[in-house]
Amino acid sequence: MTVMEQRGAYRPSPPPAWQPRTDPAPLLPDAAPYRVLGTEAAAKADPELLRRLYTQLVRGRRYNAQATALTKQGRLAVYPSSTGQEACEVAAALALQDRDWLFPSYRDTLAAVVRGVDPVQALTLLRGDWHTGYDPYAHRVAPLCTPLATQLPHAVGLAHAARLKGDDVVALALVGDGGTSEGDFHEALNFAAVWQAPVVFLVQNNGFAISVPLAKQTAAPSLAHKAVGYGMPGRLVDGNDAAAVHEVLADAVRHARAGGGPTLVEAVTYRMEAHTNADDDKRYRPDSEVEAWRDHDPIALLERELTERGLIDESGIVRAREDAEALAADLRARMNQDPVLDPRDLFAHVYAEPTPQLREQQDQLNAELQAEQEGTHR
Amino acid sequence: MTVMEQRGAYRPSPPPAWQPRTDPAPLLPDAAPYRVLGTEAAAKADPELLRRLYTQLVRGRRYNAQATALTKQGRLAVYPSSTGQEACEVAAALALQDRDWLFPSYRDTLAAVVRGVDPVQALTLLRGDWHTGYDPYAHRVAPLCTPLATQLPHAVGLAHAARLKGDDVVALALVGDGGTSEGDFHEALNFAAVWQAPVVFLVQNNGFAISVPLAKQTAAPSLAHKAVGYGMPGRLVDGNDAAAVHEVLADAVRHARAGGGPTLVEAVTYRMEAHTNADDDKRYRPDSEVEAWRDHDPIALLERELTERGLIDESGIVRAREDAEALAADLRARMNQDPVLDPRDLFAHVYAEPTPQLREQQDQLNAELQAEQEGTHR
Amino acid sequence: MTTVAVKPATMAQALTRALRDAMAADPAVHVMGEDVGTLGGVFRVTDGLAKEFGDDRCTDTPLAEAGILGTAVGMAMYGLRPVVEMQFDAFAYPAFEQLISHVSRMRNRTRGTMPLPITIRVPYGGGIGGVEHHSDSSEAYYMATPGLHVVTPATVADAYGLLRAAIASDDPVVFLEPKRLYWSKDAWNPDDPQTVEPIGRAVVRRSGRSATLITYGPSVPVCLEAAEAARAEGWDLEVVDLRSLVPFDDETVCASVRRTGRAVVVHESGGFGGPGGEIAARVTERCFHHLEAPVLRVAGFDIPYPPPMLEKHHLPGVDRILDAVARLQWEAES
Amino acid sequence: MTTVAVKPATMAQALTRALRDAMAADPAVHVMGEDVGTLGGVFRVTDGLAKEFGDDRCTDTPLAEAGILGTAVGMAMYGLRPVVEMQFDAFAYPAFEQLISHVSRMRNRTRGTMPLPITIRVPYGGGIGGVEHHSDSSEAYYMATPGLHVVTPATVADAYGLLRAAIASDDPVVFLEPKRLYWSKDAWNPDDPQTVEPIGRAVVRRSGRSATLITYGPSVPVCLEAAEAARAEGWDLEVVDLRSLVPFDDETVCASVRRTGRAVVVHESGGFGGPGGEIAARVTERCFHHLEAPVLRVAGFDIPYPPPMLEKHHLPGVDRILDAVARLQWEAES
Ligand SMILES: Cc1ncc(C[n+]2csc(CCOP(=O)(O)OP(=O)(O)O)c2C)c(N)n1
Ligand SMILES: Cc1ncc(C[n+]2csc(CCOP(=O)(O)OP(=O)(O)O)c2C)c(N)n1
Ligand SMILES: [Mg+2]
Ligand SMILES: [Mg+2]
Repeated sequence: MTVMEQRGAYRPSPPPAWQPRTDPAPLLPDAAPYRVLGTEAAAKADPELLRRLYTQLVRGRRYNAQATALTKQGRLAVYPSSTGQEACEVAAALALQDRDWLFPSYRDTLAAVVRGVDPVQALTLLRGDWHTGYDPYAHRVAPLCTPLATQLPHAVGLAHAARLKGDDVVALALVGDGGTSEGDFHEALNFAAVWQAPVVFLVQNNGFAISVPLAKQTAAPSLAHKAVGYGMPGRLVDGNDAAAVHEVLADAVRHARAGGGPTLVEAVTYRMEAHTNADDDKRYRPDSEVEAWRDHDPIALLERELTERGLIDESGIVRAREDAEALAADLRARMNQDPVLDPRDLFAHVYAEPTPQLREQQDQLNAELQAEQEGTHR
Repeated sequence: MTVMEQRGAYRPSPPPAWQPRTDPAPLLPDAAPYRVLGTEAAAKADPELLRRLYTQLVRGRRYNAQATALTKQGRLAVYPSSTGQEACEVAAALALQDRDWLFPSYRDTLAAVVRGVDPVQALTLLRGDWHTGYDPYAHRVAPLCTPLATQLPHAVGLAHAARLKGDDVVALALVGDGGTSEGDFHEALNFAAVWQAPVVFLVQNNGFAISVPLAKQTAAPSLAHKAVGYGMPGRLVDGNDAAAVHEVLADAVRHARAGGGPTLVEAVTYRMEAHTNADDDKRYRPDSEVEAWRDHDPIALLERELTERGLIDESGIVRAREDAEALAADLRARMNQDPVLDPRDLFAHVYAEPTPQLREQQDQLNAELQAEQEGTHR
Repeated sequence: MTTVAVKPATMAQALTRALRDAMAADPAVHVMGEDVGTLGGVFRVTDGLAKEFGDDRCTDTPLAEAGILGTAVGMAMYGLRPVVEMQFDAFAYPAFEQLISHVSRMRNRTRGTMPLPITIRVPYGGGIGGVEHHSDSSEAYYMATPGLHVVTPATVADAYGLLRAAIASDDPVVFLEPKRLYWSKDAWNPDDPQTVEPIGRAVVRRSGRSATLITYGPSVPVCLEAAEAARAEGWDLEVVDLRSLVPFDDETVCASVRRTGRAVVVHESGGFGGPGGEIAARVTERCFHHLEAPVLRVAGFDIPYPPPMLEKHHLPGVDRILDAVARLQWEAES
Repeated sequence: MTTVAVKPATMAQALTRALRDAMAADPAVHVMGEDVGTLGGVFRVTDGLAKEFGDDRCTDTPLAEAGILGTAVGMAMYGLRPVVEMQFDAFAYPAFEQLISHVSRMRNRTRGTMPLPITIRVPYGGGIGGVEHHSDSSEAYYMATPGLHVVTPATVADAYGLLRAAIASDDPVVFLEPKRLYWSKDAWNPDDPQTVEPIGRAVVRRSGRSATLITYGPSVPVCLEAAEAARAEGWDLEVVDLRSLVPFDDETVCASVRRTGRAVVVHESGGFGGPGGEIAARVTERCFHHLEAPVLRVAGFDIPYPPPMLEKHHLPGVDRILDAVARLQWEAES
């Protein structure tokens, strides 16, 4: 059976014998975001998983704070914080198996870190010494992607390739609410559904694309409603409920792994900080809106659940914080060292072998650098 | 009220106070394509309209045959026939008011002709003497568009501009099933819905994008199901039922005119000829499939209805055919004349004023042409 | 009689002023793009316009560059004069099909009946410490697309004047804004701003006799600095600011090169396939017998734009320009 | 011992054979694009591949060029070697963001750990009577994008050889197929096909002493014809077929120009901002003192590609080439 002969493909037959191949009903998202914490579903959640999520959320929050602090100290060129969105970042990383792939955007360094990428390497792009600081194959994390939504077709292609090779690999791709407006979002989801590729799309709907609120981005009932137009299931989840996001993503990953094809997940969350340290969010949203979301903080939500159910005690909370502090201290210490740069790297990786032209240019730069060192330059 | 403050815009509010702004249910298409002919709905159809549709379908079929014949005689560089799709072409043109705009693709010369464009001018692109043969403002028909789906944002922009100016203008844009896979389709529909622009999108789902069947193009329950993902209504209609297509489009146009925003209409039809005269459809579809669709021919469907209900008699049918022959004869006669070309046109319209560089190049060409005329060229 | 104060202003301020004056002068002018409304743009160039003219005249669009330019095409078809902002150079790439296949061709396609007076503002170039995709010099793509005008200011006054001229033009204009000059200041009189018309005239920014530096946009100040530094080595350099890459001002450029007999083209964009090749070739075609040396090029390397910590090695600086001037075969001088 | 027949074959056939051999040799090679499967491509270049290798090795994709190239990026990340077909030159534009921002940069971005061995086949150029958007020469865009190789064959043998080399390359290669040469025939031995490696070597197609025509792809046969015609006027023209625009073979080109002292660059692409500027500039930089005349360019006009009935006026033909040769300042000759 080729990938084309699978379920879900939409074949026309002449009216009046019209028969849609796919029943749209199961593809439509629920009317309200799915929640676990504070609901009956929480009782069924694995306590070990909840504790793991909690530890990572606390680490993640601290990581965000530390990275933002590093921008103030001039140690990072820019930082797009995921403060407030840690539940999505953490759950995305934990929903995957080791052999799976994660496709992060520029805002998702935290997900990469949770997946095992060294935080210093995850931040290399944003520090500015190179475009990617880690080997994507080491932890199966694609390079952080800046051009919005362009990473989504990559995830589809990789998942498709893995499947063609017979490998058990799922790709999870992250994108923002703003990114869903790009043509690449559309094309990626369509390819994924037609190919029934094992890929999961997680839209972190944090309410804004820089200054532009969701109301100017889409008129859809929800972003998850876009799924039916591709013939894949759409799921809507409370993006601040780490247990819910994890469950929905884990389900989608399982579904993809079993050959069921792609899923679109919209996680409703909120960007608590400005777009990046360079942004001034006072220009486009009232403090009161930000404040309202504090009541729905992902860490507080999970901590409340864990505490109420006696799954964590004060010492557990302290341990999580200490662990987070250790991460921050290590990050601070290492980011405070100047990276060692070699300008000759500029030419080394443009092609497998530098072209004759690049070799000439490298010679020119070498000569300039030598002259500079010897003080003989102009 | 600015366009942004209208209904349909999707605003996030923090969970748990989740409230989708739009109810998805009314946006979803029916499970089967809407039909009028041969159903009870036909009784409500305006007989005058049905007769008008019929005359135009017959003309359209003849026009298609004539244009195809012209390719064989070398009078057209290429012709993408709309044979089998005349109901969509005709209904699209007739559903609009004079002040409205039509945005055709390369296959939609017939819709342009029905709207009033001189057939010779409509075919200029395909004959090859210029890229557009008619003044788009004369009949409010945008130039035939070849890069797939790229005309859709134009339609949105024009409709939006008209609305901002307070003009009562609706834009109707045509696109194929293949074209729905392009990013521009997605971006156009999203802009239209966010801006609540008075625009109607008609997808002629003719089963193929050149050789690629719909099953390789999408896994969606129907193309009309894409609408909900933008927050606009999706309608599914039998594209060979001219009365049904006209009704659905006229409804959508009315809805748009009244400020209700855009609609996506999928018309299920079938391309009876090869993609163009240069294509060989034997390579990718069995004759039997084409034959099966002959039973659902748009002209036969309407003719049956008109005849059964006594709305047309033999002389009416003959008159329609004579009218069609007259069109064909005129087209043939005029297309058999060589167009008068002026090579200096190459430079005349690149900019409002030719740049100094273009003036130099024009001089060069002039000199060459003169030398050629005088026999003094190399 | 009131005396008008000539005060220092930034290029960003002059651009804002140009947009505002154009919008006030013509209700057909509409500004659109990502974050151009409430936020005033990530570089604040559209600051205050939504407030002054309303959201329908200065519109935050959905996040989709092809959609932005594509809808602008439709708006222009209906008689508006859209001014589109692409947030950064590299984020204009998704709009290339609309740009190449429609914006640049609609007038020609329709024998002049459907002109598209669209201005496409593209912040471009490096030197601002931007991370990947925030520092591209994409002018070669625009130059290779017939039907577009391509202009770029290097001074505060030109920023105003060229932007007004671009918006007033009945042709599509790609308006390249040198990011690192946004906050450069010049004495400028906002109460007597001048438009720069017609589009297509270069200007001699500094007269000199030894050789001509042909440049534009972000490299103009660098060339002026190089010209100052060159005095120490006995070279008196002329600096030509092209201002318009399309149309190209052969007259001004060639007059200068014929005077000096030597030329170096300077730009940030990669050298191979970049603007400098065209410029050097056409100058050579026209001034061959006046040239004492081949026209040389000082450009960015032929590499993807480097990360911020390495960009200083990539950008053409004073030293690299002077090195090129030194290679202009002065021995041949009598 | 069997004697192998050297039979006439078309360029399209040689391309098909190259794809087939590459697919047979390496299971990582996947062909994908619009209509490449069942139909065999609109130019039939992929004819038979889906049948022989299955739909998963030769895949009809949904109709979306950015999606095609974007998914190919992901497939290459996973170790495949996608060969992507863009149906026509102008329909590659929607994929430009993926091309510029990812395909050309991924290796560099990841310091070499994530190369993208993707071949992008683009039928290009005019002269086939194609209606709007079917005859563009888009090579200037590719040349201006560091990280891509850009090659184009002019002969049947090179079509095979270069395509095999492109697919074998660990770098992304834009493989430009001159549409009007698809059905050109050469004697060619499909049973002993040669790859052309390394990518980046030009070839002298005709030796001559008077001047060098520097050209590539669809203009090579035109230049060879011009060279024949030139004999009547007493010029013995050398014709250099670049084959690879990136990397550029300065060595072969400059050796020729130093020998002849005169050069004309010939291509269909528009002149302004086109490949000829780069070529003329770099030849002049390197051969200045060998030049008796400026390097001239014969190119398409700086206009959108004309409708079929007018294309003959646009395309550089023999006369226009000879006119340019005549302007190479022969008076200066002793
Ligand atoms: C193609 C493209 N266009 C524009 C940008 C500039 N830009 C960076 S982030 C951003 C907003 C993204 O919003 P969203 O997708 O919601 O993600 P978030 O920042 O909220 O995580 C914009 C416009 C970009 N990176 N890529
Ligand atoms: C952007 C773009 N890519 C590719 C093509 C080449 N092409 C022309 S028609 C066509 C198939 C279109 O199919 P569909 O949208 O279903 O319209 P139909 O031809 O069936 O009317 C293709 C691939 C094109 N015109 N534009
Ligand atoms: Mg967001
Ligand atoms: Mg179709």
